[in-house]
Amino acid sequence: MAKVNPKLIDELKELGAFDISACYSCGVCTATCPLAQEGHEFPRKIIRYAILGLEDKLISSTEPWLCYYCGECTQSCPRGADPAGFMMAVRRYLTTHYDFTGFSRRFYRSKVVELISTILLFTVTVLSIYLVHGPIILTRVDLDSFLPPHIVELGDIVILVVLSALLLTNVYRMYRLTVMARNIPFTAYIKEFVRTVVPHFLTQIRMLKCNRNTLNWIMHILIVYGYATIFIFVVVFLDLFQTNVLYPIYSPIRLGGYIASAALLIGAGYAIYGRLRKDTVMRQYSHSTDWFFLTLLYLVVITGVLIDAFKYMGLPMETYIAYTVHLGLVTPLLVLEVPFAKWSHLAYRPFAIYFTRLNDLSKARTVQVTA
Amino acid sequence: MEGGNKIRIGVYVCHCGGNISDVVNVKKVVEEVRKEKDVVVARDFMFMCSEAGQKLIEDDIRSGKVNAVVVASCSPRLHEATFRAAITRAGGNPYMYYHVDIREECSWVHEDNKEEATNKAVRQIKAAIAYLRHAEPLSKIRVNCERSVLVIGGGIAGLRAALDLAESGLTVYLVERAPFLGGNAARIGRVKVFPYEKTAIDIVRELIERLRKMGNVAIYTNAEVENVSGYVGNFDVTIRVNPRYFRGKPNEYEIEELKKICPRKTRDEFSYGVSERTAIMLPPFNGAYPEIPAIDMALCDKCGLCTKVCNKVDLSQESQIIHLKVGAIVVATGFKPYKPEKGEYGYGLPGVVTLQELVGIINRYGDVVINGKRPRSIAFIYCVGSRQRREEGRKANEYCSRYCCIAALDVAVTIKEFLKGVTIYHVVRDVRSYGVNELLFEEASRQGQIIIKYDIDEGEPQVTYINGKPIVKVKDVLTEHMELELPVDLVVLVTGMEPSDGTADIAEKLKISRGTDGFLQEVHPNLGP
Amino acid sequence: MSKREFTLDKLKRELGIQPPKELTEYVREITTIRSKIINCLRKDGELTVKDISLKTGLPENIVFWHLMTLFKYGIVEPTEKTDDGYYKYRLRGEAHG
Amino acid sequence: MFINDKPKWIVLALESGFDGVFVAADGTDCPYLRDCTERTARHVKEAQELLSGKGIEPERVKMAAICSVCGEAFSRLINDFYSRLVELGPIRVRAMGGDISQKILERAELVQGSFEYDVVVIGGGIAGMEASLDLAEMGFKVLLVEREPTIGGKMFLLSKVFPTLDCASCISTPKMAAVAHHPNIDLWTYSEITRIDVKGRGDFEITILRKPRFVNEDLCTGCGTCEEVCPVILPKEYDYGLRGRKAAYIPFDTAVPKKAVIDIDKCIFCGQCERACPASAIDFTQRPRIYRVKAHAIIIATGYRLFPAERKVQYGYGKVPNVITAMQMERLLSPTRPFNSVLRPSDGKEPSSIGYVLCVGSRDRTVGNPRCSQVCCMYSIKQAQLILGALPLADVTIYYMDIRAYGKGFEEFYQKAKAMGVKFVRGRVARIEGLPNGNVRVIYEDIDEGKVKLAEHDLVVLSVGLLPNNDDILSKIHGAKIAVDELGFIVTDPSAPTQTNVEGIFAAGCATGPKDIPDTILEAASAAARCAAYLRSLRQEKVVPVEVVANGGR
Repeated sequence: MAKVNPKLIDELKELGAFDISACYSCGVCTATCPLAQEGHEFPRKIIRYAILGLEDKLISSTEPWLCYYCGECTQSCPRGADPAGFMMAVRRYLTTHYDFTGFSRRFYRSKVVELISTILLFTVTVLSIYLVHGPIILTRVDLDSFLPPHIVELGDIVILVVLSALLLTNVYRMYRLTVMARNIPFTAYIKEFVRTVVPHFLTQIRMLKCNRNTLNWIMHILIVYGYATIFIFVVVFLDLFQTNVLYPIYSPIRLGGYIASAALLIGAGYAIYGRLRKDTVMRQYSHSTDWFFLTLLYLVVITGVLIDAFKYMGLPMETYIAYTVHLGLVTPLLVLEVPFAKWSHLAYRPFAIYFTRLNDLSKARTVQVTA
Repeated sequence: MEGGNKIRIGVYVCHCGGNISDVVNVKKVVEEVRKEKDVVVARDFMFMCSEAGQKLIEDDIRSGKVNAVVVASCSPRLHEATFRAAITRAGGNPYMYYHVDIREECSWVHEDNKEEATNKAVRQIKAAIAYLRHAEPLSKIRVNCERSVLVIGGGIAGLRAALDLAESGLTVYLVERAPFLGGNAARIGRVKVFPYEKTAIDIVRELIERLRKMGNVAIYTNAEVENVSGYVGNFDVTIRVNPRYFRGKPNEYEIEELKKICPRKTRDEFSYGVSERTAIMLPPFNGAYPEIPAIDMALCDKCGLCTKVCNKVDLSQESQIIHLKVGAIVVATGFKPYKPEKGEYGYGLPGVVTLQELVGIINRYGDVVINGKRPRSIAFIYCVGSRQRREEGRKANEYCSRYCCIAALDVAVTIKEFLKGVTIYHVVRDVRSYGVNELLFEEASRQGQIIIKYDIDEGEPQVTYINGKPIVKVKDVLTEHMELELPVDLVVLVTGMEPSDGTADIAEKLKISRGTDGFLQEVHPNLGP
Repeated sequence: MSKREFTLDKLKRELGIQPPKELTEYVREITTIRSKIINCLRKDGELTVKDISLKTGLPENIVFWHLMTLFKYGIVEPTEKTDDGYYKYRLRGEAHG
Repeated sequence: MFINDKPKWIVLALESGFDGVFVAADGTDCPYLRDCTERTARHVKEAQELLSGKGIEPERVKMAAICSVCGEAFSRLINDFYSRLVELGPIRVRAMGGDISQKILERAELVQGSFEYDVVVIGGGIAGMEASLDLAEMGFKVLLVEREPTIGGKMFLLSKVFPTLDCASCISTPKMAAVAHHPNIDLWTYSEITRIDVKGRGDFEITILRKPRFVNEDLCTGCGTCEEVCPVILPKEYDYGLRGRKAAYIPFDTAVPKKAVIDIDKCIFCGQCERACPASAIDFTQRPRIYRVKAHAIIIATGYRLFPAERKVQYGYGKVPNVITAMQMERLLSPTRPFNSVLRPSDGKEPSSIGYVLCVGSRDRTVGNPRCSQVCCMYSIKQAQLILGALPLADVTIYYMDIRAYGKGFEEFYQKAKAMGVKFVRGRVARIEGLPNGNVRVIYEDIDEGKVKLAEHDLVVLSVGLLPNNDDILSKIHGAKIAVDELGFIVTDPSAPTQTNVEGIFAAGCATGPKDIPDTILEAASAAARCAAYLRSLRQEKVVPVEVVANGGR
């Protein structure tokens, strides 16, 4: 006997599922969805959970993460209930539920909180740089002495550890909430991890199953790889990346940086453009957190490019300022978005596929045992 | 064509587009009857009743080939008149005609035995031929017809019919059993009638007002049809008008006193039993007709208290018998809502009401208050007393009552407008918001009202109680047949329609046939609905 | 009758109109299809839609549409049904294209 | 701006292919002419009148005063105008279409004389016929105008009617005959209303174009010889294209009047019909005739038009040959069926598995019709029963959301279909695909099981919804505007459901919303009664006062 919570739907509406009440459960969305598969039908089933207020059912579903927001369901919905927007809202809802700190909930509920936090983090970072920075040499561009790499490296590592801890805790909570499998051997866990999380993280291949997502997929891949490249440069090769040496254009570090930046600019630019134009179904509504994420990302890339440009133009002061602003923006991008907001999907999506697989295996085993 | 002429019979057999010819061998029938004496023409045709088919007959009559006609087709209820008209047009005598029913009587009932069906058709046609051989042409007589109509029932249908008839110049007698006009529609009161902006009571009031302005309408309330005799065009009707026990309209002061004085109390049928009334029945709404109160003698114990506060009360009045002559009768006896049995979906327990009772509550209090509190959640259970399945020992209404889905949605949308926070569940089988009413359904959805569908094969929804609060248990088809528990403050049973008490009575007096559902039977659902 | 002036000629003269070219071409085309089907039936007797389609190279739906039109005008009639649900058709009496 | 030919220029523009004309006039401060705006307005008005005479919507011409700083207003106006034009679609010369008919239309002559009727009934379907007959019986003079060459509307094309399963023709054809013979009814088929002027209370002037059939109705015997010899084969409208008809044709075996008509646009002028006609009835010199008719009341009974199923692209209608509409199935099942049995159109196979897709073009915001069409559930259930009768071995599956069997005897009819073995599957079909073997695959979510399923059928029937068919006629009314709802159905008064907002104009049948045959007949009878009452009130007939027996004293 399932108990119902009629208030659940209101919470989802706050997160962007404005029209979902209009649903009359015809099933066209599910039958249209290129990603719905046997045993994991969505969106209609998820919509029913939400409308009836079956909170537990909703939180234990991995299906919302299997949706890549191609918008076909919304386009074919005879009642105009916007199931795609609803699934997006459910992902926001789930993000707030996986997060144990409660920050996520606050960010999603209030633009003000998000804005203040961002400004706060920005200010703290800029202030810290102000406090720790080395000699400002104005005769030439000398980043190493302005902000020695080992200090940045330290910051990098602190943030990395904290973030990973937070994100992994959230992923673990997601595991607790969604995976019912208790009867599969540990080796299977490892094997499936390698089979699902790794390739999906690397290729995002499921996105291509959507009929009209090819361009989105390209843009998405550009962002992923652009970001990953820079991330590796910054965290692993910071010594080489943040340096006073003027690399020739063909140097892998410089060229790689350029390509990655270009990829990010194009990818994020496409996303912003789409959201402004609102031309496709999937871009009709953007939650404030989407905007924060994209704006921050874009600003980070631009300031990064500026540092480089100023460095090669030999403008020391401009370079230092750009660098400070850049770091000031990077901090909120990493600290807020990765564990608590939009960017957390980089972990949730591949893990959702993994967890779904685990559940399936477990179910198959149960059937085997009983049969 | 005159009697002196020898009889020349034409036989026309209809295929009825397969309805007949799929079973009866029409060609064979034609061959058989052609051999009969006096038969000069025997033909078959896909649709005798069509223009082309009728033309066949007309041509044969015009050319003088035929002076008596047998048509073998469907039931004479459908097309006897059609062919008589065709014969008249061609200059024949419409009564030198015999209509043989070989569809209902042969092809439809003997589908399994084609040969016998064919033989039966042949025999029937031969009999008709024999009849015509001895028939004499009749001629029409003209009978004067009363230009007046009796309308039975003062609900919305009766009011509208009376108004239309009156406006087309006929004299109208409107008879209503209850002391006041308006019927069920008036009781719906202030709920808006989708898709219009008007409320039900507005519509009733408007009709009553217009009707009262007509000079050629006589309205009898508190009256019953006693007896009907006569024939088409000339009915003699006896009406018993029961006394109101009032000699005119009391003034406001007297009305206030009358409200208080009577000691006898009963449930008020106007609010579907939600509130009480006394034996003195006052006009139930503004603009009601007549404006004069009436005393319910079934309840009154003649204590005489009322005569002391109002000198217009006259307990000695007696019923009047009125004889009318009318040309036609319109039966608009309406419906009564299905009354659930005690315990049916928890009916009779606190927090379980019918849709009509809920409407009564809304009209009485302008709000929904159950046990002194506004409900935070309401469940509507549909198809109560409709679409029932036939079971041993239980009366079942198998029909769909057509209006309940829409009425319930309409009420729910109205409630949601003034009770913003309320959660509303609709426990339904199919949402039958046909036509433009689909927009009402959509409106309800968009307001966040929740549709739950149950499958009757998995059992009906159950109403149980925990801590004195009703809980609806239902398996939701839309959510993997999951069993849901809905804790609610109010359960509303969306009850269907049944023929009103007057319907059976009138049907008896007028000798009108009724369908298996108890409602009146029309001539033909499609031809004369 | 031969001297009778046809109203059609009068209309053509008065308005100076000619049927559109596409229309006359269309008519030529359907006449060819029709005669192909009729010839096929005349040669081989009873045939299903598929048989005619194979013999004439016309698509099955076109063959079927024309067969049904020929059926309406009493030129073709169906005979027995094959096991897999297809009817056979033949010319009715003396057919003329 | 003061050239008198100006209105004609506008008309010329529209006739030569433009879909709309936007006249951007000056504001009131024209430096050249003070009354410039008024003059322009007059020209525009004249142009609009000319257009409506030619059957082109006058809304295609719009005028607005725009000055140099009105950029924003201008773009808003032009956008509104554009979207209105999109709604109207490209210009169809409604009268007949095509070049030749245009030339013939120009030969139209105004018939002199006065024509006066009590009522003009527009539309010769079951509603129009019923209303006409009722009024004629009451002694009123009725003119029934029908656009098609035969009356009967859609009902006489149907197979059988629910819930009694008796044949539709048995009800409609006798009525058609009765209409044709009634002394109080004048029947004008193949006639189009080009303009209605509301002049005053009970005073309407209606301009009617009677198109030439090119067949002398008095001589034609309906023998069909012309049709036999005609070499032009076209898709037959009355069979919804399932088979062909000729350019010279008799619309239907049971047509009223049963006279031939020549589709002049598709005629190749071979003259064979004229030579072959045994009654010498063919007459190419017929001209269109224009009548001005006076009437005291109008009943609009223009019925419905089917939702164009090809607009629901996912369902492949028009591309997948074995996806047909329910109206086509209705023809296949009717006694006057176009095929010798129920066969599928791609290769003439007798289908053994048939799927019904409900709510095509209704309850669907993606095609702009959020409403339910009321009749589709029932006609689909009826067809399913008939199919099981005609093809006892066939499987019939109905894909539905809610079965709306709401009328008298309908629920019982639905239960009967279930008992007969018709499968009912809850779930709206999302997509339909054609397979190489001619079969059709439907993709849907089976709501009962919560699973996405693919099912294969020999034939799939789309139960299409109903849309109003009156935008054309309503655009021709001048001097008053009839209120319609957002779909275009006529809005009536809740306490008088056949009365439009314009006094003296009544509506009946599907013109006010989709409805089944019993409801249509009821509404037609009611419209006739209301119309009769109105006509009598015009004549100010004396009513007989009646003595009200005091009911409890007053």
